[in-house]
Amino acid sequence: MNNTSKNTKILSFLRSSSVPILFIIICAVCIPLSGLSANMLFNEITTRMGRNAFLILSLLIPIMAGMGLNFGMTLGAMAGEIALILVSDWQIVGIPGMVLAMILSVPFSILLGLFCGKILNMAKGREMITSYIISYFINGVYLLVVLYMMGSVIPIKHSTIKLPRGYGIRNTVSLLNMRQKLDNLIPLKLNIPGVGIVKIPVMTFIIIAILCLVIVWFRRTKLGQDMRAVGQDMEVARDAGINVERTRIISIVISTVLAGFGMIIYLQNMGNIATYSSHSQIGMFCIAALLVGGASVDKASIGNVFLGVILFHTMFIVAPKAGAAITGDSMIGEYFRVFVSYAVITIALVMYETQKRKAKSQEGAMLAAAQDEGEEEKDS
Amino acid sequence: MQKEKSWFGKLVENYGLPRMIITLFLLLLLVLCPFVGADLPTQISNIIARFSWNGILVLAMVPMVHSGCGLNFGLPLGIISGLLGATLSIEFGFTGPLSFLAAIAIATPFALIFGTGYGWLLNRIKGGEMMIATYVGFSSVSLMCMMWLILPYHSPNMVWGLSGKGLRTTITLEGYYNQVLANFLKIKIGNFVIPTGSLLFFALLALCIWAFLHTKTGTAMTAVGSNPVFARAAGINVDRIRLLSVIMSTWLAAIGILVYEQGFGFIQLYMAPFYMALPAVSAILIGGATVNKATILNVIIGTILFQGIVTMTPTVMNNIIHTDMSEVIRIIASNGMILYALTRKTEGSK
Amino acid sequence: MKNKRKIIFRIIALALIIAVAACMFVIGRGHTVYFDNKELTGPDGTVYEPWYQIEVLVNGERVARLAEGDRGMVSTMGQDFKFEVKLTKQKGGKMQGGTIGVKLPYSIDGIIYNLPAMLAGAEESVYMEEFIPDPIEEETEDVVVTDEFAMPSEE
Amino acid sequence: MSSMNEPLLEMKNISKDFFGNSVLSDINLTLREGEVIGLVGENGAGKSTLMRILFGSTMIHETGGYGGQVILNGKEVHFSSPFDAIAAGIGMVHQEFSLIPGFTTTENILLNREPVKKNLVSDIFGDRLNTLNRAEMDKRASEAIRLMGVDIDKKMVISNMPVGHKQFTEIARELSKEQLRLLILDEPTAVLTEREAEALLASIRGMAERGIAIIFITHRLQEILSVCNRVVVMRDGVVVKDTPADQTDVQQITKWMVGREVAGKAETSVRSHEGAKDILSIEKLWVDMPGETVRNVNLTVKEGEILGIGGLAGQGKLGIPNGIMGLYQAGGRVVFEGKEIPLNAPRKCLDASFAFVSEDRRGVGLLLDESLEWNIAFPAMQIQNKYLKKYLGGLVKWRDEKAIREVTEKYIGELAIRCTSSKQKARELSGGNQQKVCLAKAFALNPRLLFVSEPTRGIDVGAKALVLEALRRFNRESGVTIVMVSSELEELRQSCDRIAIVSGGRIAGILPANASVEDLGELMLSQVK
Repeated sequence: MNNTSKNTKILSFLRSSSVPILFIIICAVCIPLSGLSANMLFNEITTRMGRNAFLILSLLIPIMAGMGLNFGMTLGAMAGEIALILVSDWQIVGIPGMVLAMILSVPFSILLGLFCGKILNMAKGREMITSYIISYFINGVYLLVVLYMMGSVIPIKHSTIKLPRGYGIRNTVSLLNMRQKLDNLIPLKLNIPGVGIVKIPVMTFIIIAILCLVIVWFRRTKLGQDMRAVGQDMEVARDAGINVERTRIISIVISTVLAGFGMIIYLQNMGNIATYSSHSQIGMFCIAALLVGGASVDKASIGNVFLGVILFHTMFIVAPKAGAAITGDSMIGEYFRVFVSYAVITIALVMYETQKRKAKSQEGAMLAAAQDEGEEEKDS
Repeated sequence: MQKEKSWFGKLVENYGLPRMIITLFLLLLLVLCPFVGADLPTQISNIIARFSWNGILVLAMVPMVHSGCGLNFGLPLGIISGLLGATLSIEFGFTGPLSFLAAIAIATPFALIFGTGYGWLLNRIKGGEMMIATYVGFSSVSLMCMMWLILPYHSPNMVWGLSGKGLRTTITLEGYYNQVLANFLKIKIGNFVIPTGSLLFFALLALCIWAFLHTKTGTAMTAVGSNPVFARAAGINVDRIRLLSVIMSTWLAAIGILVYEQGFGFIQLYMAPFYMALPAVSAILIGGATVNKATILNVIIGTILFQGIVTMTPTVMNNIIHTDMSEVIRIIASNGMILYALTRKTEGSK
Repeated sequence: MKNKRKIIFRIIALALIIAVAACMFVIGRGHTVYFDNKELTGPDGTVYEPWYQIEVLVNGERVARLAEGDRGMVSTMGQDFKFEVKLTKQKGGKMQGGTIGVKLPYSIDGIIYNLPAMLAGAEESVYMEEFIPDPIEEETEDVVVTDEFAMPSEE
Repeated sequence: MSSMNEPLLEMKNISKDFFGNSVLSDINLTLREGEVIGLVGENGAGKSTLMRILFGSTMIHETGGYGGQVILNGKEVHFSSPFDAIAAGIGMVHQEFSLIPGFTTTENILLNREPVKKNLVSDIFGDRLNTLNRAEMDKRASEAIRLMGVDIDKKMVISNMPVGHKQFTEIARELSKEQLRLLILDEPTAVLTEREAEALLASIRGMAERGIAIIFITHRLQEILSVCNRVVVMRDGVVVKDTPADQTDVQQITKWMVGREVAGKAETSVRSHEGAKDILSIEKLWVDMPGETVRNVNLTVKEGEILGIGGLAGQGKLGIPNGIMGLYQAGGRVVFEGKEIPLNAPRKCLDASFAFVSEDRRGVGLLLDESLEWNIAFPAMQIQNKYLKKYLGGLVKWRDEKAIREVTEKYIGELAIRCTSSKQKARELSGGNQQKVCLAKAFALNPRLLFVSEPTRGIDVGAKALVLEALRRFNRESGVTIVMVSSELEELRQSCDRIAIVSGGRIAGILPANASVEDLGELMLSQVK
């Protein structure tokens, strides 16, 4: 009896962490094939950790509030981009530029978050597909603002970021004078034996660490407790007097604001804004990374974020090279990593839905077992 | 006055406010057309042509909506079956109109296989269909991106000239089935062109769906979508009906993309099928369908309205404000329409 | 009472954020400073001869080594700008040096300093000039990629 | 125990009607500090409605309020929501758990009433960013658990708990409210094991000693006698008896609960089918229907009879037809005319010419968004290929709209369904007419055995009579065996030949329909779980 329960425990552990395990295997196979040096790999991963972790952390709070994977984090990314475009037109550079952009992005993010939260409250039970469509819808509004209103309604001075026709923003906006200013604020180069010199973006990591602490702290607040309650059972929470709708909206607003900050950190590392495409894939990659870290639609932790960044981005770095090594075509690897991102999300969604149904069918089995036991007792 | 208002209110209620706005917008565009110097017959021909390309893709939504599987965001899966049919037909050396028939014939088994797997999956995750359908579509498209490179295609018309392997991103259909339906019984009066064959083909498939919905199984499908518990209590195998609907949708999508290609003149591979689901979804919603109710009429109206907006806005807007805002308008309008449908309370579903 | 305290706190927080933002506007203003080692004729007819070579150092890092007629540049943040120059009068000549501090005008993005004039102690209006970027850039309209949702346009 | 000072709660002349249907009239109830009263009555006697009024349920407001006065501590109160009632010191433990599954006992006890610590951030962004004071939460939870007198683990997560502990968590939550003066317990022992129930009763006594007044609703009469000071018996919306508990016994209470002037015509139609063959036999049936669990039911149905299945709500009577028809997971053996019918396969039952009229009209019984034609013809079309035209040698089975309309018109006439046309949407009909559509749907199948579940629930008196008459006629004229499940004993006695009473998920006994109400009532309460 004891043995079987142990076995089922191991099995359920394997099932719940099947995605990370699968990724460890993929990475283990691809790393040697890719021929990348340990030094390069480590440097890439630390860079990407600094670049993406903040963005992915922004997904945690809506999951806590039971709203699933927030595909609407793209909204925050757009707010961050708009703030950065304006700041870069005002020629505010370096760290002050970033701080200003963050402050500036907050009102945009809050507005978009309120909109998104309101809509999601109208579409309870299908939050994910709705937030996904919202991201497209707001993308349209973003285009309207950036492509038509900037330069005509919203003053844009510099011709370097304006389209030659006089309004609208160019395809790329350079952030050269902000590039990696945060990452290099406290320079640190670690010499790891066997790996070589690894550059650590210390300040970015400190900010990420602070955000982690804030999230941990947030879970202990009344609001955090309410969100967990709402996430688990809306009706019970409502009966207890919690304002469910408001709580859900707040969770989305917080997520959007954090995503805005995350996008600014992301772009300062990249050193330029791809005005019309930076945000479009960001939601998908962040969600995929989180899921790879072992999170599910209704449960995610800070640990999932970091494990996810490491595994997902290792795959991301090595896949094209490994693909090229196997097939002689580098495009295969490119497509492979896109495929894997989508497949991971698909698998996570399918597992989430099937588990919801499995819980139901177990009750019947228990009843039958109870009756059989009763029969046996009677017989004996 | 009072009476008139209630009449108007009723119309809005029946027709739906967003659809009303879109219809009025399209009418406005048509009225403005001659004033901005655009040629009305050409414009209308354009709308008809685009309708004939896209109609079947929109029609592919109908079976799944009927069986309660929601909007088929997994349309790309069916499109991939169609693309396999198209490329294999060329690879096997079929040319001219025959290549179109061959493409349909080859696409069909793929659609059946993919549709079965897809339907089986959707039956296991009832309630979360739409999100998973989206990602099934995405995953399959990105998987096929690899396949287009790896699969041993040889036809010089399709593979990259330099390396001699891997399919090109766009393949011209000149000499194959370009305009094969459109040219059948084509009517041309001045600038006004009607691709009769394409329209007839659409009509044929629409008729088949209409007829199917009048049969015993079709009735069962509607009932499953309307109230799955009722259907189960009436002895219907709900899962089997849903599976059938998914297969039908997938097959229609496969045929739809072939018809689209014959109008467009090219096969588009790789990431092209990626975002084909959203225009089809918003088209049928604009036509007045909801998440669990759709008719052939919704398909026709929706496709005309959607394609009308898509073709008319660039020309008209360009002429009025000298800016091509059509993209933005289309994105906002079509996604707004989907949002509107998703936030409607749907009783009876689930 | 309790509410009042909250309102005060909120106002303070908001004011603080606005103050930080304003502060960022001031300290974060970026400029591009161009250094010319060119001949310049002042409005009063004075001719400022270029040096054989000028090295410009900012924060101890060399940002430009200018021969006669050269122009160098550096991006900087804030209005207080300090730089060091190392001058050589003629080839093989002795190096002189010194530190110069200037106040950059807030409203100008690109500022050109004519070093010979500046070092000769001319008026600011003489050695300083606004840099106006060439308007003739690639006139080609960028192809704006909007969304992948777009359907392929016809023909 | 009851003190002489003025009562804690007085309810005076309370009345309530739903759209003209009177459900409560002239209820008077007084309750003193530390007093425990047992409130008993059949389902539908008005207990829940009365408690809803007391607890300020919004549902009462939405349906037009109530008549009479509720006086708490000598002052008249009007609660517009349960939160008002809670603030005034009333607590209620519902039958359904209101607990967050992933929270610990402590967190659930203090749900949305957590003690907090202030901090700088909360001064700016509002009180919701106060941090939880875990130490204080633990202390309060312990205190509440101590008051309750039943030991439960403070740190256990609800989803890992046995049901009994969930119930205790709910009670502890009410006790943790400092203002609590009056506690309503709605069938709290229904889910408890015997030992847990004992503990609960002890805890009730303890709470009463501390001065909390308790209203205890249960079907287990023995418990009432052992713990309550007074018993209040309700029937058909009035209080029929209010008596000290030590002056009565179980038999008497049962009689008060079910006793009413016996309708004369009930006995006249009772027939005996002693000699008839067994058309259906059910052995060891279990059904997992939430809230209506069936455990080990054995039952035989005679050909041509109308068998009634009665019992209190939640005892499993609804599970029997739903389980046999495959709508909920079931196990056991069902034999129809000597052939075994596989379970969990609705189609097989329908093929064996069963039909089922579900109690859940809107959820299971109807296609609300489709026409009456579809609703009535659909099962017969699918199961028996009726109303179809066949083309291409049966390959194409086309809907025969004309035949469908004809059959619909026929039943509209026969059952007097009030509608604008046979094309009207089912959603637009009234409850009674919807029920008739459900019957028509079943009749159209020409079944040999018809299960009817709660045929008159939620429909008006006129329609009730029509529905019952239609069923009886269908039985008499077409010789169809009917199994009728209903909560209304009187209705069963009028229509059926035999009545099986389900209690605690099992058949407690089968009596002829003319058996006395008292006997049936006793069976109902015999194995209540």
